[in-house]
Amino acid sequence: MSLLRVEGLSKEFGGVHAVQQLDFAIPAGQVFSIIGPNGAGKTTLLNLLTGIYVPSSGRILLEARDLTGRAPYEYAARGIARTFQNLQVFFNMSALENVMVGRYLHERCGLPAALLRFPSLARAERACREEAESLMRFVGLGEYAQSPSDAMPYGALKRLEIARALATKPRLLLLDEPAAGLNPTETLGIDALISKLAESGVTVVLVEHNMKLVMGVADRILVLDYGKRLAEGTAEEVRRDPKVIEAYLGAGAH
Amino acid sequence: MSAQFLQFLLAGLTVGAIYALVALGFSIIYNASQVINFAQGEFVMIGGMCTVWLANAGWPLPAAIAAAVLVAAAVGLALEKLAVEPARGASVVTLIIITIGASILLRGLATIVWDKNIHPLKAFSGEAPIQLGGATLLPQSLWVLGVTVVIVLLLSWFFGRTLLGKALLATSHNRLAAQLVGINVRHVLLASFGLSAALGAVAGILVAPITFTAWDVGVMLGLKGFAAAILGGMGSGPGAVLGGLVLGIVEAMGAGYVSSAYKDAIAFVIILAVLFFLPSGLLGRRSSDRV
Amino acid sequence: MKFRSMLAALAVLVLGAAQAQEPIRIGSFLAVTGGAAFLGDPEQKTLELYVERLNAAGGVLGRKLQLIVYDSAGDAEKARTFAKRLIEQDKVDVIVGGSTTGETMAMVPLVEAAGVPFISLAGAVVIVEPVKKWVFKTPHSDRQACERIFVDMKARGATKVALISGAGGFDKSMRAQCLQVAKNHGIEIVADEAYGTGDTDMTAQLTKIKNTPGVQAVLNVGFGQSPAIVTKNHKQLGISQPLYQSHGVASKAFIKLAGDAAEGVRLPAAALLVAETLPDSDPQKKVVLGYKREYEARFKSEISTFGGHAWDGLMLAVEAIRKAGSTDKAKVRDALESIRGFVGIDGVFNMSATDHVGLDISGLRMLEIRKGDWTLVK
Amino acid sequence: MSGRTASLATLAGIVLLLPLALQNNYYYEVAIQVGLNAIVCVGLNLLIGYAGQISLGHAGFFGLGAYGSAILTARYGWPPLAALASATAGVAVLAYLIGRPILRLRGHYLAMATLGMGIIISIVIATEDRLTGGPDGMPVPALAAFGAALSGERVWYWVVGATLLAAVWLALNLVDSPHGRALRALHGSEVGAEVTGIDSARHKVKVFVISAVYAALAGSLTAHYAGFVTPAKVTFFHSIELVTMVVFGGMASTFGAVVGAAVLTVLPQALTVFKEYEMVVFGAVMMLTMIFMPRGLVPTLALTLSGRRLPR
Repeated sequence: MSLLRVEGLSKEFGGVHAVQQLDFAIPAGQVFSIIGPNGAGKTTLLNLLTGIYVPSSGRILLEARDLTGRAPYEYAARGIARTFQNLQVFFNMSALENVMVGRYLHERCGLPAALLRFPSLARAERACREEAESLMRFVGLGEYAQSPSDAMPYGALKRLEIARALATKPRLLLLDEPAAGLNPTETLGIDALISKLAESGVTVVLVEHNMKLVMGVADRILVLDYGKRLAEGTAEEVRRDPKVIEAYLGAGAH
Repeated sequence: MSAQFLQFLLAGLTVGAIYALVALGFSIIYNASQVINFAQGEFVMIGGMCTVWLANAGWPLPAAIAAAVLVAAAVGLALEKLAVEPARGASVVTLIIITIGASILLRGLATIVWDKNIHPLKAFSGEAPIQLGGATLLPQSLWVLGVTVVIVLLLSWFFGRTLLGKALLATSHNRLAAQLVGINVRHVLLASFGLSAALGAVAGILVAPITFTAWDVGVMLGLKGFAAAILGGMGSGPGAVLGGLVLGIVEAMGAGYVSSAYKDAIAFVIILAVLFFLPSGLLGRRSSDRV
Repeated sequence: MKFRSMLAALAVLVLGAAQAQEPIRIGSFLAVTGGAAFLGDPEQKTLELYVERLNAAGGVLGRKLQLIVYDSAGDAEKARTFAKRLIEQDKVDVIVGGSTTGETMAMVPLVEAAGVPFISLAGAVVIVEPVKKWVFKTPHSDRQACERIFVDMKARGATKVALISGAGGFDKSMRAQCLQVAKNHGIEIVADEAYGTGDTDMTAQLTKIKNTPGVQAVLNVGFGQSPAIVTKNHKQLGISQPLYQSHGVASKAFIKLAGDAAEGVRLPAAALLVAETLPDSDPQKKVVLGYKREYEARFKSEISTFGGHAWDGLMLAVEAIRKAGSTDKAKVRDALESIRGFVGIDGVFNMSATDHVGLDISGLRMLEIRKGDWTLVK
Repeated sequence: MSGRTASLATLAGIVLLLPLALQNNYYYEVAIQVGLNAIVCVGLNLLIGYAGQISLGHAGFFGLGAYGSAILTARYGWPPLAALASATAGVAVLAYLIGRPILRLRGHYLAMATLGMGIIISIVIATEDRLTGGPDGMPVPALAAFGAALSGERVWYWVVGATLLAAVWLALNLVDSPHGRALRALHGSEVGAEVTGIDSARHKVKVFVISAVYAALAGSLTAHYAGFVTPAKVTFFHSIELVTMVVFGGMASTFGAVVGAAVLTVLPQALTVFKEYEMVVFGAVMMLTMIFMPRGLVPTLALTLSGRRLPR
């Protein structure tokens, strides 16, 4: 059964159709990739799938539960987490605190408990810190645990966002161009991390520009062009699709 | 249209035009630097006080006016050079506090250089009221309205046709891109402060014959100008003018038809109401997060 | 035994000498900056000028005067802190100050608790009604000003009055007093408009008044630049009913600001403004003329009645200290309360246990502005 | 956490030892004012410094607390503690109702809206003189607790000192909890916070209400302590003064808020020696501090002491 289903999804901005009539389903436990040339509507689609944009029409269903029109935090509460192409790190906090924020949904704590610092909260905070540390080690940032986030290199910040997203214990993790701006060695590292994520059972949606990365790890690929679906299938199917070759690979194969 | 309504409208337009000039000053600096310059009202004060001072010293009025505008512009340039530029990179709130400090400093200087008295300035063309459909209007109000129209036209020419104006606009849209195409952003910033200060001074001079001038007139006019700029949409030139006029008219109508004690409160309630429905003001750029 | 008495004598001598050298401390807090600076500024100048002159003339009780002034900027909270500073830190003997009613009222509990004689320079009647043991004041109360105005209106046959007032403490207090005493004088308030501090145009309010049927006179209560704007707007709109202002505008600056529009405006004010034209028989003539000349010679700026309030405050304090023969606070207070027939700027003071202003309405002269100058209404 | 305990202990030590340096009631008066301002600033810092939401209207909440207490006790004869509690609770409700629509605005628009809110409150207070005494203010009965009236600077010093310590303790706890992290997160990136499951609107309103309660409480205490309230402390000047204290001391530093309140409360008292140059010096001090220490006193000093370079 599919984890996420999208029906007739459209988004327009003042007459510009950024996303048009998309229908697709993301099976649980897979790496699902969305690719397309610049301006194809990839990021818009991601913003729709996380509630940042409200669709002009269509529906978004997570396991048959309709999330259309809900706020981003409600998407997160249902188990959808994401990273950003334009980093949205909390630069006013340390790296570890960034990841601890990700635990927000799972640390139920009332305002009185927070203000008076009940002993139960102190215990929960210790657990939260430990879990955040272990997540940082998982994404390969063990050395940065105590760093202020604004002193970290770009590649590390990308991993930091992944760790923060993982801290929400997502069922669906959306990665927006995790390799953009990284050098080949760093890209390989991210590649490995995504595989590791997939093995851990999280369903991953990978939005990418970097074809090599996608072809290597994706189970299924959705190709967008001008906001519309161009093709969908396995890596092999997509690679052979003449429309894809013409619109995307043909134009900028590398 | 009753004579009473017309009278309220004329009063509102005159005051509104002054608010508009102050609001334009806010917007120009904001566009170039993202700074809300809370010392904007002090330029208004400097314009008025300096003109009065020079006129009392025997200068002919036009010369006194020109000199006062230049003095205010020089203070504006100094403010940018000495206070805003060294603090570049600081947070917006920090910059706001710096300009608040500057406004206190300038007011303090005004009490020392000049005095704490309230001063009149002779109206430019007499005090004989002009009858207009049952309402009356002072010639000075015509000066206020006329000069405001001329300044708005000049500004639209400046931003639309001149290189410096276009550079200012470009910087406001995207500072980095402006820098990349070879615009000297530092000069643009400097120019914006000078221009805003001059505009504020003109407002202060125009209004002085109607409302007098003193070391602390900038406080309320600065506040109203800021309110007008926000109402119209911060950074929008037409918005600043519209915001100023709307604010002036709302105040006059509120005082005339509702309650004169609550007229300022009425104006702020309306501003709040507008912001609830149009969170970027009447003509402000609609912002959307790019993520 | 002998040694002991010698020691005692020596102690008296030393202490006495120390006492002689110890200056009399006069504390003050004034609105030297802020919206009421035109009050605080002449008040401060007056206090400084006359403390200097009193010291040049040998001081009081053989002791020098020391003046300590703080700028409260008209802020009651600051005034309270400075009052505490004067009482606790500077240990002043008497306080003369408080440009505005708000400042004054905020510190009344302090002086009452500490027992320091305090002469306020503010106008509202609440300062001295009910009588507070340690609190006195020099200006006429706003209620008296209202009464003086209404008497004059009545004499001119105007009984239907439109009121317009500002948002400041002075304005609102006097407005309330005028509304209260109007009936006693057969005056009916038919319009009651208001404007804000720093407002630049009052034509809207005045248009409403103009269109109110039956108005026979307009009274504006306020100070600062607003009354001048009201006066100009009154003329601009061609309102034919006479305009009255309060004693809050009793300085030449008002005439200068309002210009031609001030012609015909009436207001109640102290004799100071018409010092030269007072008949020689007037008991106040010598005092007010002396103050006017000294002030204007020193500061090259025109006197206002506000500085006059400070002159009265300082001189009443000095008079009380002389009468008491010491700076003992209780004695000075009692002396203040017993002052009779003291000729000051604001009038002739006759203090009593029930009246801590001691002025009657006759000290307020009704003036009319003619040809850019004050003239006494006969 | 040790950092929190240490700074709280330091502050407690200062509050305990300060009376040794206070020679007379005037010094106590200034100390009490520092404490009262600091309480407002600690709350305001939660809103501005941590959650990144500006407010130029908090003097309004301060004023409503002060006048709420004043009117309920003086006009309706309520017991002062009940008045204090009701005024504070009333402000909380009001802040909640205003907060929802107002906090949808951002940046300068939020600044304007809060400024307008504060001005509307101050106009109402100054105009409704039958209830509030108008611009000249009104007297307020002394605070009585357990049958004894609190009076005298020395008693009030301990009342305000204890309240300040409690206020700081609560604020430090909040900041170092999931709620505090949520606030700082939405300051860092609102979108980032939302997709992490944080309802930013709810959190903004929550911290707005908390900061309003801090201001109202300080307002109530000020009214009862001074025995008199005037609208001077409700004006937008005071709102701006409060924000200046927070920024001056250092945003997102609870200790900084206290230091900012202390410096800017004491400074005008110290500057009286400059006489007519007082305003000029005050303005210059403000400008120079913010130019050379844009992060505020405490964070800059902390960084310098820990030997780290200032990131710019």
